[in-house]
Amino acid sequence: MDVAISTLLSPIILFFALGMGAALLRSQMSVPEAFAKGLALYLMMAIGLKGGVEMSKNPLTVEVMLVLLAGVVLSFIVPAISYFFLRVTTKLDQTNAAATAAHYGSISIVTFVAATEAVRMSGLDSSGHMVAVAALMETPAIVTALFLANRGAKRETPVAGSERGELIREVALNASIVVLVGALIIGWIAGEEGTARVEPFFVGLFQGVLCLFLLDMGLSAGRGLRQGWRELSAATIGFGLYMPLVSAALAAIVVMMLGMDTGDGALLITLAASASYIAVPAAMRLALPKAKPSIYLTLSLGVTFPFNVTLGIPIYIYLAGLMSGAGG
Amino acid sequence: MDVAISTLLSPIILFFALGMGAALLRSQMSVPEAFAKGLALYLMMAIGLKGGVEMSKNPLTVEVMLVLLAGVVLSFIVPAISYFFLRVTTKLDQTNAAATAAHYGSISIVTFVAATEAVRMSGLDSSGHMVAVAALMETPAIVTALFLANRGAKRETPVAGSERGELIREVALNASIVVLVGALIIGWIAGEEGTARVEPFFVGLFQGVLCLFLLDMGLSAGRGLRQGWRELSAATIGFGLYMPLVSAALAAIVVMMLGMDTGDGALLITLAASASYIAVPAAMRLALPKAKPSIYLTLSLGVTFPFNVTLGIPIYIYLAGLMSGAGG
Amino acid sequence: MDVAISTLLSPIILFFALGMGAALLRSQMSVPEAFAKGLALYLMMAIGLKGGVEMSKNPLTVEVMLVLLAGVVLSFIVPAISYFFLRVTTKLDQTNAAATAAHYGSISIVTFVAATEAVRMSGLDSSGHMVAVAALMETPAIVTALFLANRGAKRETPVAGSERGELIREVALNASIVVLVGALIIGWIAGEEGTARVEPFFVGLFQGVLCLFLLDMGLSAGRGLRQGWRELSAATIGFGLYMPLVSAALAAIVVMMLGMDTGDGALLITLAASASYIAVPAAMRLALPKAKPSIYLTLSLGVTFPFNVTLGIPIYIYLAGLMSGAGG
Amino acid sequence: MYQRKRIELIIEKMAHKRAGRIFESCGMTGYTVLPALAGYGGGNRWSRDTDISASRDMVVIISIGDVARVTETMTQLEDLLGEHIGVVTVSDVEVLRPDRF
Amino acid sequence: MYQRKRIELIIEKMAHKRAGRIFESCGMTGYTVLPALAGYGGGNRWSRDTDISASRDMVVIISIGDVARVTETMTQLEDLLGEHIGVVTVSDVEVLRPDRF
Amino acid sequence: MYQRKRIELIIEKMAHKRAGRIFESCGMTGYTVLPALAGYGGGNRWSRDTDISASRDMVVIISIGDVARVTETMTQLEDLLGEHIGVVTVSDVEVLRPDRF
Ligand SMILES: Nc1ncnc2c1ncn2[C@@H]1O[C@H](COP(=O)(O)O)[C@@H](O)[C@H]1O
Ligand SMILES: Nc1ncnc2c1ncn2[C@@H]1O[C@H](COP(=O)(O)O)[C@@H](O)[C@H]1O
Ligand SMILES: Nc1ncnc2c1ncn2[C@@H]1O[C@H](COP(=O)(O)O)[C@@H](O)[C@H]1O
Ligand code: NA
Ligand code: NA
Ligand code: NA
Repeated sequence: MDVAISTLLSPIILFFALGMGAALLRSQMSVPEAFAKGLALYLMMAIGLKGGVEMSKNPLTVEVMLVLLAGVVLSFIVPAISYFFLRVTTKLDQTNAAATAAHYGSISIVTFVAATEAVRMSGLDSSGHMVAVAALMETPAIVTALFLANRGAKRETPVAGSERGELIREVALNASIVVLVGALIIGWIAGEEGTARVEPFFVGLFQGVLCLFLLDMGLSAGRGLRQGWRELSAATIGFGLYMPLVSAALAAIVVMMLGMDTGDGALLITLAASASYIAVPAAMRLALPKAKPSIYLTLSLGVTFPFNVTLGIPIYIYLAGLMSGAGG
Repeated sequence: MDVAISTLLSPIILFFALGMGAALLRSQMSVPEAFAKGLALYLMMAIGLKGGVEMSKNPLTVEVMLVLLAGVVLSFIVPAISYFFLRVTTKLDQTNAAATAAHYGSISIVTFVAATEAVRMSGLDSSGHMVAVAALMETPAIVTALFLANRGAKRETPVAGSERGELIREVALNASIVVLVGALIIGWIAGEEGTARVEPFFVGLFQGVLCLFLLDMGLSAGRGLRQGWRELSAATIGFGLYMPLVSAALAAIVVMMLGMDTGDGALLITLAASASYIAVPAAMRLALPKAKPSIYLTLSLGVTFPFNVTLGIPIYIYLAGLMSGAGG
Repeated sequence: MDVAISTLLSPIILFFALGMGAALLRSQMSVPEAFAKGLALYLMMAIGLKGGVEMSKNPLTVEVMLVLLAGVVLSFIVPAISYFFLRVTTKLDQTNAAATAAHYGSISIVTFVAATEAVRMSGLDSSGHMVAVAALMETPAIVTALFLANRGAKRETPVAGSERGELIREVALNASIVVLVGALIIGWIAGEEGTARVEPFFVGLFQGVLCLFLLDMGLSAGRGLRQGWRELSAATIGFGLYMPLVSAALAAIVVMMLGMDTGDGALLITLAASASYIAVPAAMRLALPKAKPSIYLTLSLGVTFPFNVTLGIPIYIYLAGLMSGAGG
Repeated sequence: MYQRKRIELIIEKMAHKRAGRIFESCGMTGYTVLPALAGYGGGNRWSRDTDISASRDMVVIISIGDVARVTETMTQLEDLLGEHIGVVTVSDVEVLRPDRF
Repeated sequence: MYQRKRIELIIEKMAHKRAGRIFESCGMTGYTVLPALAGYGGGNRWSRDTDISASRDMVVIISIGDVARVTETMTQLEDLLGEHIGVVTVSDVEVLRPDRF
Repeated sequence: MYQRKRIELIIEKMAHKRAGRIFESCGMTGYTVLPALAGYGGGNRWSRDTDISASRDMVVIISIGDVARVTETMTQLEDLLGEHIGVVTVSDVEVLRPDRF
């Protein structure tokens, strides 16, 4: 519980709260899009490099491969479960339910980072390859969601102006995957020594940049909530709160089955429980333009993200502790 | 005097001079708005955090409260004096005089930061709560100025499209107040230990980012001067040079009355003497759209700001030394 | 050769390769223009300051003056040679050949920085005044190129809307010259002690920011190549590969004649061999708007830049070693 | 194709929410706000990247609607522009889906 | 001066390449894409700087062409806009150099 | 409402000051410059965020004025556009306050 409290009072979470508060009080302040996008690039480069450097220290084992595979499988399955819950408990139509489901199957890299911090603050360790797991879990959910959205009625001809493969390119080569995986490989190749000279930038500043970025996320989340909550029924909001726990439970089983240790387990659970708010919304504009951002974004960024970074992560660490105890 | 010279030759001031020189020579270079706005956010977060951490070390005393109150009172009064001088000595009409007066009652956070540096370089100390004073002094001036601008003739119906409370929201919750006060509180809560991990970003980089920001301020000030000086009479330019001294004198009395020590006193005097160039211009576009930015901005950014960061601050430190000697 | 390999595997080059790869695979990722422009400003300030601080440690000698002069002369001459090769070996018309020639006479500051790193990694030293050489070499090439472009037919009246001196102002006071020279002078004035407080920003972060910037350069280079290569004949692409070597040979003679030491020599050779991709393209839009960016930019950024930072620099260091051995 | 009207309003960025509220209250079905980079008016030039206060930034608001609503909107914009600087124009356009406006 | 048509298409930023391909395949000689800052439609407001996902960003595409090509382009845009949100208008303009369009 | 003309000039960003000087010298009372994000012309695409040189950036300049001044401006723009790339169109618009233009 101590960890929970010190997490909640860390500057990172406090700046998120500041942004959210400012937005709810209708402050007009904003972080320019170009600047925020630059910071997001920085964060992904830093995470990737760090993971790669750590991976360069250990050989790639079968256990690691299994964790990567498990992440992919989770990302394929979670949207199906999400879609089921959404269709049964809310009034969302097929398209909106599928689009929302894609968000919950994919991951939030900032939630992942926050969990990494919390894991560290709990005195636990985590491994570099979890970054690779995060990158791999971004995309599969979109495949499942598109399948769900397009069951039954479908256009037979592609929409005017669309190009074969544009969606795959957009999704599989989006900025966050390219930068995460690219930086991971660079960190792996360059190793600790090779990256020493970029450490002051990528390691030293990381926490501070994260504060600035979370201020912006708080503003976005708060504004989304303030403008979008009217479109969300109680059942939909409820989904944003219990779905992370459902995914977490599923991931917890995986953690136990694979005998992962607590730190990595907590990260895998967090990834499963987190919902995308950058890569998937962008992909949905191309793949399911009729789905409403005011539903899926408000839910993912306004409801699930705040839940995860405050209450969720401590729960997931606790859960991972139980599971790794049980499994090992 | 040594301090004055080493202040003048510090990279911060030299980069300001570089920007101003480049603009006056009509170089086309510029700092992209989105980037400059991001840097401004960073600077305010850094100042707020630092102030908050320092405040967390000492209890809030009655003396501190009195300084906060004095700042507010100064911000209310200075615009009235400014307005009087403008109306008597220049040909500015009611609206332009009021809008300009608002700038001089409010504060410039960069001038404040430059003064903090100069105070430190003089071997003096300053307190964290001076950041709170700065935040509190931003707004009251606007109230006085609007009162002055709207005396006599006034629209009875609000302008089409305006919303009750929009101006208050804009002014009281503008980015600089939200971030300064928010970061101050975060620094206070998190304390030295809690902010240790963000220190490399918020403390280590501060001076350097300030250089980059002042390069941009120099460019803005120089361009403003080059384009706007024709609109300014000698009397108006004169106002931009003597008004800081008038405010400083007023603040100096407060410093003596409250028995403030030299460092804090110099900062309070600097705040009174400084003029806003971001928050108040924005508010004026909403509240007094007929007032001309080419007058108030040129004066505040092109005349008073350069005066303050070069000659003004050494004078204010000297003055504070006299006053705290006199008072204590 | 070891140096060559460790240069190729440094994070800086790997991030360039990542960007180039992503662009060639048609990833949609991008670095926002405002952010990239901000980083470029940072890099130039950092380079200038570093050079200035180093220059402040040594007196300005005649040898230094001669190197400055040699740089200017090289920048005047290289475009003429480039133009000759382009007209003889490719089908480019007068305007496009002249515009392209201007790029090869001018310099690439990022190539310069990469060379500085490689020089350092080879255990060699380089001097601060080489930054001044870089700044001085930016412009003269444009003069030669305009002369070449305007031989024969010429408008007698200036184009509508143009202003006397606008081109000179644009070229001689472009951002990179103003900031490089300005920061150099500031570093010189402030010295090691005066710049100590901005060191964490300008020195500590330099390598990391460079990684981010080179990721963007890779994206630009890759996209340029993918879109522009159809406009380039084999002969034109060939020019982009052999011209750097021709310029390098010319500069090598200078290095020998002036008896420069290996480190500085390698930098002068690199400057001569490098081609501009920011300052000159901008100037060409004003001076020779009919010339095609898809030719000169693709060549300079897509062909010559990658060649230089991978194979070129090790060659130039080796060449400088030969020459300084021969000369001294 | 169907006849509609297009309003183009050039106004201070700080005032664009006021304008937006007018469009919304007059029943216009939508509008789009474009940032301006620089401009000239009343003998003065401004530029976004060279004014750190950003207080001179302007935006252009485009809104498509039917004649009745556009007329109503123009009346209220006239009042707004009495206070604020800026320029408004109306022009004829053809649209594809008339029910959207 | 010569009569031409001006298409103005307001569309999601994510879909602008699709629109661009339509303009290109219908023989329009060029188009220019402007970023939007904020907007309102279907009862919802969006703003570039307050939505970290950037998924609601819109752009405005302007393209000048002759009647025949514009008509052809509009047909295909109708199909695109059946899927995507957005608004398209056509208006009359005069140009200087008729051979460019 | 009063009849005026609207000039829309799409031109290289680097050349926009030249265009601005023409508008000013021909007596146009104002103009507004909008940044473009991307575009296509002469078989080539460009995009602001993927060209580090920024040398292909374009802007759109909008200016409202009366017929006489617009005609005068167009003559000079023709000369400018002989050198520079870009496109200019003129269209009819209605304005509220005729004395402003
Ligand atoms: N005739 C015009 N055409 C286009 N934009 C204009 C015009 N007049 C003014 N503007 C814009 O409105 C701003 C303020 O103009 P003014 O109210 O004349 O100071 C200018 O900076 C321009 O951006
Ligand atoms: N017909 C057009 N409609 C709109 N914009 C155009 C048109 N033609 C050219 N442009 C713009 O002008 C730029 C240069 O075009 P060009 O001179 O054809 O190379 C393009 O990249 C577009 O941004
Ligand atoms: N009538 C309109 N005029 C101008 N822009 C519009 C209009 N309707 C919609 N838009 C733009 O298109 C976006 C999506 O609108 P909608 O499809 O109604 O949700 C809005 O946010 C606006 O940016
Ligand atoms: Na998930
Ligand atoms: Na003041
Ligand atoms: Na060169």
